[in-house]
Amino acid sequence: MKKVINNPGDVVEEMLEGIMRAHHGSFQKVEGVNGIVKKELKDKVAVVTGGGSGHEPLFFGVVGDGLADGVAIGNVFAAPTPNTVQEVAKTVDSGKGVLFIYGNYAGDVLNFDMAAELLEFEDVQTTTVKVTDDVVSAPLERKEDRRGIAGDIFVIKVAGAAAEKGLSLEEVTAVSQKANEHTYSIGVALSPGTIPDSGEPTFTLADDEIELGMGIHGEPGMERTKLMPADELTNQLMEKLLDESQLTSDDEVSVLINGLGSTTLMELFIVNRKVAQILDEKGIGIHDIDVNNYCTTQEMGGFSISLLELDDELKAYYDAPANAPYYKK
Amino acid sequence: MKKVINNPGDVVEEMLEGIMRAHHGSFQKVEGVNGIVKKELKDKVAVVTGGGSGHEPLFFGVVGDGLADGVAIGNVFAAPTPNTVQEVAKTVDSGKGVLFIYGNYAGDVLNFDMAAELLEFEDVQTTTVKVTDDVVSAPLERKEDRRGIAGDIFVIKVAGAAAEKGLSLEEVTAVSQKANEHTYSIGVALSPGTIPDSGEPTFTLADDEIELGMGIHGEPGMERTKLMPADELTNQLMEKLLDESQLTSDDEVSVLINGLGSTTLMELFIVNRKVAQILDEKGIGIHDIDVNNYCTTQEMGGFSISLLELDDELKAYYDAPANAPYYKK
Amino acid sequence: MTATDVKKLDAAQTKAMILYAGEKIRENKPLLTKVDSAIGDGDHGIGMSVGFEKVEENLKDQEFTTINDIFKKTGMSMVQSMGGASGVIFGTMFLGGVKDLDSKSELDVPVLSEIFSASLDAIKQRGKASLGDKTMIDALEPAVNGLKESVTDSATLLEALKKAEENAADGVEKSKNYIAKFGRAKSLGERALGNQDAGATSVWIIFKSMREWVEQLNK
Amino acid sequence: MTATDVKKLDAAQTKAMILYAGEKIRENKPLLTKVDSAIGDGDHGIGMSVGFEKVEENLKDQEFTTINDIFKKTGMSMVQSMGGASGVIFGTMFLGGVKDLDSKSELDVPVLSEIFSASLDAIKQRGKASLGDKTMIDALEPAVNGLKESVTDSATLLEALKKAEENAADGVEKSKNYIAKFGRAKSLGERALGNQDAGATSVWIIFKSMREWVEQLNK
Ligand SMILES: Nc1ncnc2c1ncn2[C@@H]1O[C@H](COP(=O)(O)OP(=O)(O)O)[C@@H](O)[C@H]1O
Ligand SMILES: Nc1ncnc2c1ncn2[C@@H]1O[C@H](COP(=O)(O)OP(=O)(O)O)[C@@H](O)[C@H]1O
Ligand SMILES: [Mg+2]
Ligand SMILES: [Mg+2]
Ligand SMILES: [Mg+2]
Ligand SMILES: [Mg+2]
Repeated sequence: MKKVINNPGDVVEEMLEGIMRAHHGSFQKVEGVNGIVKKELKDKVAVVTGGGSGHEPLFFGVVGDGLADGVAIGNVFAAPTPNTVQEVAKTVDSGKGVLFIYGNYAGDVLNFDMAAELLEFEDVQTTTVKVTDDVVSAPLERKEDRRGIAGDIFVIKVAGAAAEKGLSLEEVTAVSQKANEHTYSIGVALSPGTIPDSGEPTFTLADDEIELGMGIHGEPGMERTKLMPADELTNQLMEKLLDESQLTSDDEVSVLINGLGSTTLMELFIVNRKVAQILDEKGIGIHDIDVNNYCTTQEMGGFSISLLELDDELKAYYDAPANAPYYKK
Repeated sequence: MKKVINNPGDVVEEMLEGIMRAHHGSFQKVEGVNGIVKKELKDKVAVVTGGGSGHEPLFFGVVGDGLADGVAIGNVFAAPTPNTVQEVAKTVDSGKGVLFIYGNYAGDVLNFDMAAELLEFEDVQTTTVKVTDDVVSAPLERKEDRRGIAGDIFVIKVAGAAAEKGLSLEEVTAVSQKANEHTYSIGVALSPGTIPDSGEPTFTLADDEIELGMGIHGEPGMERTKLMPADELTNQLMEKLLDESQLTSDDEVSVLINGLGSTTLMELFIVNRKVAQILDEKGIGIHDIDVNNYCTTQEMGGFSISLLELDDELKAYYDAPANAPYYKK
Repeated sequence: MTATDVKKLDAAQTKAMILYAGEKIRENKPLLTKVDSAIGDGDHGIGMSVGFEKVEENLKDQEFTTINDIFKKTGMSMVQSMGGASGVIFGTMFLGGVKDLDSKSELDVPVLSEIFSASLDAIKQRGKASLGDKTMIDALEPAVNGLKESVTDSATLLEALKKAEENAADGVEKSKNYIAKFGRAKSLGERALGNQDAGATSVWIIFKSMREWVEQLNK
Repeated sequence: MTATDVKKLDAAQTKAMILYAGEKIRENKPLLTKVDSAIGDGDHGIGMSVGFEKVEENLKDQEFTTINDIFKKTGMSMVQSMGGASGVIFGTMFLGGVKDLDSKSELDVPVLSEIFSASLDAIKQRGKASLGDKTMIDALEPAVNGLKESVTDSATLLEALKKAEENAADGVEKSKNYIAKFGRAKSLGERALGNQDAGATSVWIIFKSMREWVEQLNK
C-alpha cells in the first residue's frame, strides 16, 4: 500500500504538527504528550475523548465548542498512554471534573483507567462512559462488552452539549451514558486498511467477499458473504439493527452513515436512500441524517450505520450548536 | 473494485435520492433533471456550479448560503446536459442573472455554453468563469486551457460571498474571475479510482509508482516517478506551484490540501506540515489552512495542494460566512 | 432489388438504420470505454450507450414522415441524456445536419451528404476543433468528403456509405498520430501518440453500421 | 564458572539481560505483528518495539544499584510510550513485580519468582483476565509456576529460566485453543481458534531471551 508518509515511526507526531499548524487558532498542544485541547477553555465540566490514531478525523476532529474539550492521541490503532490522558485531563479540568468518553477496547480501558487512578492523586475528579454501540460485537447479555465504533460521535455530541449547558459532572455523565445506551451501530467491511508502520493490511477479504459487522480494526463480524447489491446489503444490516434496537413507530432517530475510508460519498448516499426508505416504511421518525467520514480505518472500504434513539432531552442536546474542525452544527 | 451500489446505471439517480432525503431541509430538487438548488433562494445574483458526478462532495456539497445556489449534476465524470444546466439556472435566477462556475473541461464548456445560448431565449442572463487552477495541465501561454481541480472551492467561495453581498452579475463575475486567476493547484496520483459503470480503473500505476500532476479523471500529469517520502514529494509539488504562482514574502495565501478519495487525513496533515514549513521558510503569509476531501475521484489515492493568493478584497470574501452540507465557515 | 441498387431510404427505413447503428454502438461499449481509458477518462462507451438507449426509447414507437424529424429527435435525445463532451458533439452530429434542411421524406446520397456536411460545420463551430486535433472530426470530416465524392460520382447508397466508412476507418487510424487538444485528453500532449480517439471510433462505428444495415436490405 | 552454575545476577547483568530481551522482541516485530493480524488489529509487534526502544533509551546510559529500579524503569518506559492494551499490561509485567518488593541488589531464582508472581497478580487485577482467556496470561502464569517450582527445587538460574521458557511455550501453544475474551480479539469467538495469542508470544520471547542471555554468560 502506497502511503504519503516519511518515517513510519513518525506519522503520529508529524500528523499532529500538521494539525496544529492548520488549527492553531482554536487548538493548543499539550506539552510533552500527544494531546490537543481547545484554546479557550471554559469553566464547566470537561469532556475528554481519545483512542488510537488512524481513525481520522476522530478523535481530534471533534475537539471544539459544544463537543470535546481535549483529546488523548495514541499511536496507530493503539490506545493513548496513561500519562497522555492524564496531562490532557489536567489541562482541561476547571475543577468541575472530567468525563472520559472513548470506544470500549481493552487498551483504551486499561490506559484511561490507569490515568483515572493517577488523576485521583492530583485531585482531578473523573468519570467514564465507554461507547458500546456495535451491536454485533457481543450478544445482548454482554452489552457492556461491545465495541465502540462511529456511535462515538453521538455520545460526544450529547456530552459536549450537556457540559456546555453547565450541568454537573454527574449529570453530564448520566446523559452521556443514556446517549450510549440509545446508540446502535453496525458496520460492513469491503476491503482492509493498512497500518503505516507494517505496510500490511489488517485483514484479507476475497475480491468478491464482504464481512458483515466487521469492526473498525478488522475485528471479525457476524458473517462473510458475497458482495451484494447496496439495497440488499442495507436491508440485512438494518434488519439486525432494528432487531437489536427494538425501535417502533413511536420512536424518532438521528441517522449517521459513516464511511470507513475509501468508500465514496456516492455509495454512502445510495445506502442512505435505502436506510431512509426502511425507516419510513416502519414509520420510525427521522430527525436528522448525517452522511460523513468521521470514524475511518485508514483507507478501509466499507461503512457503518448508526441510529441514535432520541427523547426530548437527547434531541435538545443533539440539536445544540457545535463547532469543531470536522463537526459543525 | 467492490462498490456499494445497485444497478450501475442508477448510481446518480439513487445518490440524488439519498442526498435529498438527508438534506430536504435546505435543498430542493429541480424537477425532471439532475439538479439541486437551495430551498430558500434570495433576491441576488445566483451562482450555479456543476460537472460530472463521481467527485463528491463536489459539486452538490457546496450548495448553501454564501456559496452556490444551485448545481447541475452529470453522470459519472460526464458534464451535465444543457437542459439540466438550463433548468437549474431558471430555478435560481431572481432576475439578477446567473454566474456559471465550473472546471474547464471540454464537456462542461460545451454543455454550459449550449445552456447559456438556450437561456438567452428565455431572458436569463448568464456569465461564466471556468476554473483553470491546475498548473501542470497547460503551459503559462495557454493558461486558459488549464483544467479545473480542487481550486473550484476557492472560486465558488469567493463568488458566493460576493453574490451574498449584493454585487451585480458583472461585479460578481469579475471578482470570481480574479479568484480563479489567483488560484494555483497541483495534484499527485497514487492509485486510480473506478468508474462504477465499467468497474474499471481510469488508469494504471505500478505498485511503487506515482504520477506528479495527474488530473482528477486520470489525465496525465508531468511525470511518473517512484513513490518517495512525503516531504520530498511535497517539496517537488510546492516547487512547481511556487514557480508558477511567483509568490513572494509580500504575499498571503489560503491553503487547501485536498484528498482525492482513499488518501487518509493522517497523510494529508503530514503533507500540510511540510507545505506550511515551506511557506514559512519563504516568508509567505498563511491566512488559513483547510485540509479536507472536497474534490474526489471515487476512491482514487492522492491529493492536491491549492493556494489562493489573497488581496484585501478576496480575503474578505474568503472569510465571509458560508454554510453548505460539506463546507462551513 | 438487391442492396447494391438501393438509391434511397424512406423514413421508416432511415429510423431502422439509426436504431441499428445505436445497437452497434451499445455492443461496442467496452471497446469505446477502453479506447477512452487510454487517453481520456474512460467513459465514452458509457455516454454513447446512454445516448442511444434514449434514442431507441424516443424513436421506437413513433412513426416519422420526414428524415428531418428522425435526425432531430435522435440528436435531441443524445444532447438531453448524455452530457459530457460527446453529448453535445454527437447530438450536434444529428441535430446540426437538419437544422437548415428543407423537409425531406427520403434519404438519398445527396441528402445524406448535405446532412453530414452541415453537421460537420456545426460541430466545428461548437467545439472549435479541426481535423488533426484528435477528435471525432478526424473520422467525420473524411467520411463527409467520401459522401461528397459519392454525390459527384452518382454512387448508390451502399457505395456511398462504404466510402464513408472506409474514410472514417482511415481517419481513426490517422488519429493515432495526432496530438490531442480537446476533451479530457487535451493535456496529454505527445503521450497520447499511438492511441486512437474514442469519438472518432464512434463515428466509424456509426458509418459502418449504416453500411451494414443497407447491405442487408432485401438481401 | 559456566552458565549452568550461575545462581544470581547483579544489577548490571540484570540490565543487560533485559536489554537483550528487548532486542529480541524488536527482532521479532514482524512475527508479533503477523500473529496479532490474524485475530487482533496487527499492531502488537509495533507497540512492543516502541516500548523496548524506550526501555533501551532510558536504561542504556544509566547505572543501577537495585534490581527494583531496573524493573521499575523498564515498566514505566513501556507504560509511558506504548499505549494500547500491551502498554499497560507489559508495563505492569515489570512494574507490578517490584511495587511491594524490598530493595534487592541481586536477582536470584527466589527473587525472580517473587517478582513475576507479583506482576502476574497485578496484571490479573488490572486486566481482569484469567488463564484461558487468550491473553499473555496464558504464557505468563505457567512461566511463573515454573519459577515457583524452581525455587522449591533450588534450581540454578538457567534451569529456572529454561523451565519458565518451556512452560511459556507450552502456554502459547495452548492459547491456540482458547476463545479470546480480551483485547481487540475479544469478539472473535470460535473463529480465533487455531491462532495463538500475540501477547503470550511476547511473554515467551522475553523468557526465551532471558534464558539465552544467561546461557551465554561466561561461556
Ligand atoms: N471540441 C471537440 N470537438 C469535437 N469532438 C470533441 C471535442 N471535445 C471532445 N470531443 C470528442 O469527444 C470524445 C470524448 O467523449 P466522452 O468521453 O464521452 O466525453 P468526455 O470527454 O466528457 O469524457 C473525444 O474522444 C472526442 O472525439
Ligand atoms: N485484559 C488483558 N489482560 C491481559 N492481557 C491482555 C488483556 N488485553 C489484552 N491483552 C494482551 O495484549 C495483547 C494485544 O496487545 P496489542 O496488540 O499491543 O494491543 P491492542 O489490543 O490494543 O492492539 C493481546 O494479545 C493480549 O495478550
Ligand atoms: Mg491496537
Ligand atoms: Mg467524461
Ligand atoms: Mg470520456
Ligand atoms: Mg493489537
